[in-house]
Amino acid sequence: MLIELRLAPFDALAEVKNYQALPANPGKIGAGCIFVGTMRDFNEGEEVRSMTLEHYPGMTEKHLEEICEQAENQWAVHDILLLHRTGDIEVGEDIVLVATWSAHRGDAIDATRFIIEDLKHRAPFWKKEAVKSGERWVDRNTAGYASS
Amino acid sequence: MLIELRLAPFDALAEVKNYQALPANPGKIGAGCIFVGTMRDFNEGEEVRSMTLEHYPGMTEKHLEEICEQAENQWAVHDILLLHRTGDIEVGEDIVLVATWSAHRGDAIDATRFIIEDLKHRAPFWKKEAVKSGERWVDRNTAGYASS
Amino acid sequence: MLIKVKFFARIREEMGRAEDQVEFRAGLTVSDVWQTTSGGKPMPDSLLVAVNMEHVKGDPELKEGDEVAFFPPVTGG
Amino acid sequence: MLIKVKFFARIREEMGRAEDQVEFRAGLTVSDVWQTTSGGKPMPDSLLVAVNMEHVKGDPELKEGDEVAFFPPVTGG
Repeated sequence: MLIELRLAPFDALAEVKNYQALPANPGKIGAGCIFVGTMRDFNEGEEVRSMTLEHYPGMTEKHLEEICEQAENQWAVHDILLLHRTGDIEVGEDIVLVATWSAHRGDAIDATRFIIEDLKHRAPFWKKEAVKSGERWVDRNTAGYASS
Repeated sequence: MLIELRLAPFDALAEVKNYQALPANPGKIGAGCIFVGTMRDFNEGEEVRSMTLEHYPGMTEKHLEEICEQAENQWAVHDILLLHRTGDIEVGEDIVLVATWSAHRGDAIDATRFIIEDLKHRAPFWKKEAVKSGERWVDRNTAGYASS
Repeated sequence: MLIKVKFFARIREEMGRAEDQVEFRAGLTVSDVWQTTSGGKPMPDSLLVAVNMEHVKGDPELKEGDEVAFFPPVTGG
Repeated sequence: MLIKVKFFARIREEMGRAEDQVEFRAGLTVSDVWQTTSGGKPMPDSLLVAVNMEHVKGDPELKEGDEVAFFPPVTGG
């Protein structure tokens, strides 16, 4: 298991590839589920140019570790990789990576979904967006789905 | 959208990376959900050495296209990549890759899950495993979860 | 006109061939085709059927030129 | 002994500082700390509170040396 906050941009797929080079249980893994959250150029109907992501050093890491431990207790996952950006983020850059590996698809998909949902709702991160009119704090997480 | 059957081994992450190089909606994508199914060295409690995957040329492709169209109708996905191996497969090789991209996490996760579940239950593929005692057809898909 | 018949996986091995043909006649159904090509074997409970590459249930009538496929439960992904 | 206080994001900007300290006394609660450090501002409805880096609800009493953090709803991921 690896959990890291990253101040510098990262390439989510390359991180997964590097991490997978030494699988915890070679041959035992039948399913991997990877979620990548990426910086969009719009939010709440407005164009966004860039973003700064603040966190609570100490608590953020602790919270992410707790989320992953909960996922490990609840599903038969062999391994977890969780990376999250902090600091200044440009459009198109990866913000968060959650990857889990298991023998069976349901465990991996559920665990990945659980981690990203808990992280979105409870992990101490705060986004400040640069929009045309200046800067604004994001007051609430966007819904999980496109509004229909 | 790209849907392909592959007789040769493929590297799921490299395929996603290549495909992403030309995103359908740059800046509009906030979430990607990638599922990778990999050949295990065990199934139904027995050691498996390799596997042959048979399909129904014509119907298999048609079925996969229909699954992806259904997913596009049901969720706000911007793009889908679906690859599936056929033929002889060794332990550790990727069997199936499902990747979807959307503005919001729920659409991507749900669409990916829908596609892999429908594929597992309805797409015309049949596995024959090489085990110690010889060869055996897999009679049913393994459950989605590790048995507890 | 003929009905084209295909077998896959375990069914293909049991039938000893991947393809067959059956003479079309009005009212011919999926189970008629199975009877003819299998030489009267009972249809396995778990047998799946596709007509023109679409899953079908029950015992539908066929049209001239249809392609019927018999196969066991799918196990991909 | 002191209680260490931290503010994040919009709350940090509104308070004009990232950290503060409050003198501990028996029975001191989270809302007491907010009153003291904010100069009597009402607590925002959406305000979240952590004590020693754990989310808390209600208005728990504090112990010597506790760290209290005030922040708006989280928006990561």
